[in-house]
Formats: sequence, structure tokens, C-alpha cells
Amino acid sequence: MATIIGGIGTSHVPTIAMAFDRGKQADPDWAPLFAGYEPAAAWLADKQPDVLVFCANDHATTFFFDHYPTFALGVGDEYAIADEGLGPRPIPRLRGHAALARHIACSLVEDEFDLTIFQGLPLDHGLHSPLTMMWPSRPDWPGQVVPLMVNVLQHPMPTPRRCFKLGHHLRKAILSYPDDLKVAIVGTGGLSHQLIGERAGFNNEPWDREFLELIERDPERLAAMSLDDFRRLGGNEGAEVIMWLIMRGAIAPAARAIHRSYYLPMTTAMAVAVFE
Amino acid sequence: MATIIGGIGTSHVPTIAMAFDRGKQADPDWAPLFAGYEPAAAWLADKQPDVLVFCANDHATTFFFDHYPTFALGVGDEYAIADEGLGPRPIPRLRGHAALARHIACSLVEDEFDLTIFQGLPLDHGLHSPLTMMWPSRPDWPGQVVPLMVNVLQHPMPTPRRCFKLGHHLRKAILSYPDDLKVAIVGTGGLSHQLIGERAGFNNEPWDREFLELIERDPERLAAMSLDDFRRLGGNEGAEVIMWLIMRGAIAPAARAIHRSYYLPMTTAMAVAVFE
Amino acid sequence: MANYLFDLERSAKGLRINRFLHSFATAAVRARFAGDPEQAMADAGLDDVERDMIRRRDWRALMEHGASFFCLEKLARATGVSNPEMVAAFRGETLAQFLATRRVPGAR
Amino acid sequence: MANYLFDLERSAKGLRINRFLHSFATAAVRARFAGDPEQAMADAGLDDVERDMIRRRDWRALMEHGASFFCLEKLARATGVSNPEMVAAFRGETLAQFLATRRVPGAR
Ligand SMILES: [Fe+3]
Ligand SMILES: [Fe+3]
Repeated sequence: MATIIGGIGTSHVPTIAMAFDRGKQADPDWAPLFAGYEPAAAWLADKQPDVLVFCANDHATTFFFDHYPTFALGVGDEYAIADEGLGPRPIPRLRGHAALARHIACSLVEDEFDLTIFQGLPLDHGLHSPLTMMWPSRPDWPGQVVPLMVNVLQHPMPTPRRCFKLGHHLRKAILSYPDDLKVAIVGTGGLSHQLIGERAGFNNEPWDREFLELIERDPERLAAMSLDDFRRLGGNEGAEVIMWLIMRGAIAPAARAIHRSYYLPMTTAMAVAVFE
Repeated sequence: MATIIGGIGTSHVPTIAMAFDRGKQADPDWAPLFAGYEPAAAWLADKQPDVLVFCANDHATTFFFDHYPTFALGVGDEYAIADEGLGPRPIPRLRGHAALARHIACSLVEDEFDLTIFQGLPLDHGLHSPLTMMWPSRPDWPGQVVPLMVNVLQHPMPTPRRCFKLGHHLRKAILSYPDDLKVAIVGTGGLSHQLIGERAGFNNEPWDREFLELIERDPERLAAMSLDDFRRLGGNEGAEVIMWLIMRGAIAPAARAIHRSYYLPMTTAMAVAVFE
Repeated sequence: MANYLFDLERSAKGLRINRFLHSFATAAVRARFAGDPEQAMADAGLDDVERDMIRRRDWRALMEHGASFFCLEKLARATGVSNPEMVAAFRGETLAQFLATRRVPGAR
Repeated sequence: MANYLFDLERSAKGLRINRFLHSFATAAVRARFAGDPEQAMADAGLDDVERDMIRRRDWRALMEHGASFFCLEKLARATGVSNPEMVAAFRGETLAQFLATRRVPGAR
């Protein structure tokens, strides 16, 4: 039977990927970020999950607004690295766990989640900007992924409540997979940032700190908030933290944060948390 | 306030469109089919709905299996006629009621339906093969459409229960639209047919007759059935009649069939029913 | 009795051939295929088995290989084959044999 | 304070410009635009207002026109513009002014 060993919450800012690809580990402007990911990398190296289920979003790279899904589950064997304007990042293709993904698809659709199913499409930094900070990409990835891509770009977006519920049913789906597999859940996005309008550049560190407490101790309170609440408190684009609620719903209710870091250098608050 | 004046259930076989485009009204092999649509056309001409909300499916024309939605709602101002291998049918582009469609999108996503949203994409015979039998296409369509496209091609498909629920929430969404609009709901697909495998050519007229009774008098019993039940009774491809359940959920519970016709000339049982 | 339910395993297995069949919904692809079918199949990266099935219009083998009926329908329309002909092939019958089982054989 | 929530009205309004911006995720489009930007914009059917905004890289006007930040990001990457430069433009500031409000101005 598959087990869920815990979860990770992480930002997925594109500059995280740039800092990694340019080898900025020793640059004082970036060193705190790399330090923040070290415990997450150590946890993954220690626990050795077979599969990471990634709750992330595409950034109008693979999915365009002519055909935009609310929840899109990848069921492929492999995923190319998307070109986002500079050519694909120099990292290996991701390998998908197609059998687990198909099982999840059938279970979630039976449970009345109206998934879009995708295969043979590339993935963008929403997934792999945090991944390279935590999982070795050389010579190849140590395991497989299942991408669950969420609409956080185009209103109407799924409600926080719906995301938390999706997490609960994702947990049920994974735990009913018949083969032995160690699975970790990753929720990505945020923390506070706004990229557009006159409020561009907005951050809210007190709210970010509170969010990191609530996602651990009282996710129900986050699920009861509206998207407008999330936008007001964390910025338009910061509302994407609802993807952490999917992760939180999929790990054990009693899970506790064994690591937390927070770094706000420029436009987006970058956080990493590990839950077990 | 918008009102729902009733609903239509109809097959959407491509040969219906061919018979229409080739002017087969007087051909004895096709005359019973045209006769079956006459009361539906008369009802629409009499009631003059402003908008038809169409629960239909794409046939791997506009949507391909690399990115396949469970429920896709069109929010565009217009829809081109899709090329399905012979060039587009010689009928005018469909006009979409974008404002109503956006309202429905927001309402359904708030009610935890995980819609894919599409715009600027063409529509195939799933929608317009029955439409040309009931609505004048010359010089132009008398009203607008809102297409709600359902996955009935790739398993896992939405459950019959989920489709019926979607209908209930679609009703709530439409009835909360602030402007005066007369809306009719069209559910398409079926009836019994199987196109693939050794059972290709399968039909089941007794089940079709029972389905036409149940969709009117006891849709709850249909909603409680499994997709396997629908496949066994009506054929693999005949299970697409779950789209009638969306229509049935969206019209008044007490609605009654004021017209029914049934014709089974070749591979697919062709039915038309009007509910008011 | 084989069911050929188009599930996610079948969809993954048939993705390449279905992508090719689906492309017949585009006039330019139809023209290219009509002009040089071998080149069109090579450009789509089809393997030898797939090319052979397409050459012979072996509908039943294509279905068993993972082709979706609705993608096959695009190639059928583009090459003048009707749905009753495809259904007859799936049943292992001639068109005439299949039509003999229908209520209105002329309705096609 | 203008919010620019990317809702379905905005998405519909911006569909053409966003399709163009989105296409910069393809190397061939980037090469074509680098070689002949006017021809590339004409081929994409952009109107005069849209072409002018793109020529001037007027990020704020593009945003107001309905461009998605994430589509703008593709053009920015392809033409060597960083996200802080775009954000500064939305705020009506120079890059230096914007960086002066940040904790770690070198982290870009
Ligand atoms: Fe994001
Ligand atoms: Fe159909």
C-alpha cells in the first residue's frame, strides 16, 4: 500500500531557478535562500520518497487562456522542461509515475472532482524552480513526480475550501493505491506578493508569518477564508498559496512543521516548510 | 432575471448533420428523423429562447487527449464551426452569450465545480448536428448559445450523479443571472449505440424506451446508476446520455415531456424529447 | 468480448497515432497526406507497424493499437470512408453483411 | 487603487495580445520577432495600438490593455527585461526607485 510520508510547502518564484542555474549558493544576496532549502533537501534525502505529488501552477506556458483548466492532473511517463522565453532550463526531463497518476485520476473523478487530464506536455518553473533546490537533478532525478496543476491565474479560481477538500480526497486516493510507494506531497506558491497594478511590489510579512502558523495548526481557518481575503492579505498573486491547502489536506491532520524558513529579498516572500 | 423555459434531449449523431446538409427531408430513409424534430423546432419557434445552454461533447476535434477536460464551459462571443475532416459545415458561426457564460462560470466554480474555461475555439457536430434540425441557421441563428462540453470519450468520465448535480447548480447559476433572458437547456447524446469492439453495432430499444421514461419521471434512478450500468445497457458510446442528466437537473423537477420521438435506422438510436 | 474502453492506459498507448489521426481535421494535413502519404507518416514519427495499419486502412488493427474511434473518424472522413464501413470492419464483417443487420440500410 | 484582477472579461479582451505574448515561449517566434518585429506583429494580427505598446515595451499600457503578467513575462524574458523592471513600470517608477524600496536590491 502507498504511504504519505509528509509534505513540503514552498515558493516557486522563477528567480529561485535562476539563482540555482547560475550557481549563486555563495552569493550573500542568495545564501539565505539556499540555507532555507537545506533542511528540505536533507529530509527528502533521508526519507527517500518514490514519488512527489506536486500541487503547482502553470504560468500561461503550457496552458493558454483559450483552454484553461481549474485542476489539471498529469498522467504521463515523462514531462519535458518548458521553454518560458529563454529556452528550457538545463535539467533532465521529469519522470512521471503514470500508474499512480491514473489511479489518482480515477479516484478523484469518482469523488466528483472534475479534473482535466494531461499527458505529453512540458512543465514550467511552477514545479521545477523549487524542485532543483531540494532534489538532485544530476545525473538524474532520484524519483518520479505526479503534477497537479491549479488555476491561480484566471478568476474564477477554485475556492480555498475546494483546495482543502481536494487535498483530503487526494490523500484517500493515494492511500488506496495498491503497490508499496512512499509519497510526499508538495504545495507550491507565494508567499505574499503582487506583481500587477499600482499595488505591485506589495508584501505582508506579518500575514506570511501567520499563514505559516495557520497552515500547520489551523488549516480549517484558512479554508474558511475567501479568495478576496487571500488577495487583500497576501497580494493578488500571493493568493496562489491556496495550493498549500491541497498539500495540507493530503498529509496527516496531526502533521507538524519540522522546518520553516522565510526570506523576502525582492518582490516575492520565499518560504519553505517541511511537515511530518 | 433569467428564466429557464424548459429543455430538449437529443441525439447528436454526425449523420443527422449530413442528412440536413444534403437536404434529405423527403428521402423516405430520413423523413422519420426530420418528422421527429419538427415539434422541437416548433417549440423553439414558439418560445423564442434567447440562449440555448448546450450540454454536449467534443469528439476529439477541438480537444485532444494531451489535454482533456471533464467539464469545459465556453465563455466566448462566437464559435467557429470545426473542421472534422471534410471542412467546416456550411452554416454560420455560432454566437456565444459571453456575459451569461461568465456568470455561470463564476457561480459553478464557487459551487465547487472544477470547470475548464475555453474561448476562441471551434465547435463540432456534438453541438450543431442537432441544432440545425431545430433552429434556423439562415440567414443567421435566432439566438445565442453557451456550450458546456463534457468528457464522455476518455475514462474516467464524470459519474451520472455528478452530471445530475451539475444540472442542479447550473439551474441555480442561470436563475441568479440579473438580466431578463429566456434560456432553454439542451442535453445531447445517445441513445443506445456502440461503435467499437466486437459489440460494435449494439442497440437496445427496450432500454432506450425505459431511459426516455426515467429521464422524465425518475431521473434520480438514472443518477444512482453507475457508468458501467449505462455502458452495459446502452453500449460504450451510448453512455454519453449522462449529458441528458445535466439538462434534466437544470430544468424544473416537475417538467414533463411534451414530445418524444425515436428512430433507429442504422448504428445509433436517434431520439428527440422536449420537456416543459 | 473485448471492450476497448478508452481509458488512460489506452489513451497513453495510442497518443502518437491519435495525434496523427486527429491532425486530419486540418486541411493542410489532408492535402499533404493525399500528395505523399509516406512522407506525412514519416514526419509524424509513426513506426512501421503504425504506417502499415494506416496504409491498409486496417480499422480493426488500429483500434486494437489504441486509436480512438473519434480520431479514426477524422481519417475516415478525409479518405471517403463511412462510419458503417468502420463499424463493419470492427465486427469482422463486410459492409453488405453489416447493412443486412440494420433496419434502414439506406440511411447513411 | 486599480486591481487588474485577471477575470474572464479581461481574459477575453486580452486574448489576442496574450496569444502573441505567449508565443514568445517558442524559439522560432523569438527569432522571427528579433529579425523583423513589424512583420511578426502584422502576422499576429495586432492592431496599431497593440503594435505601438509592444514597440515601446510599455508594460503598464499593455497591462491596462488586458495583457496577463505571465504572458508579458515571456516577452520580457525573450528581450532581456527582468521582472523588477516590469514591476517598477507598473508602479510608475524607475528601476532604481523600485530597488530602493527592496530589502536585497542585488537579488535579481
Ligand atoms: Fe505562481
Ligand atoms: Fe457523442
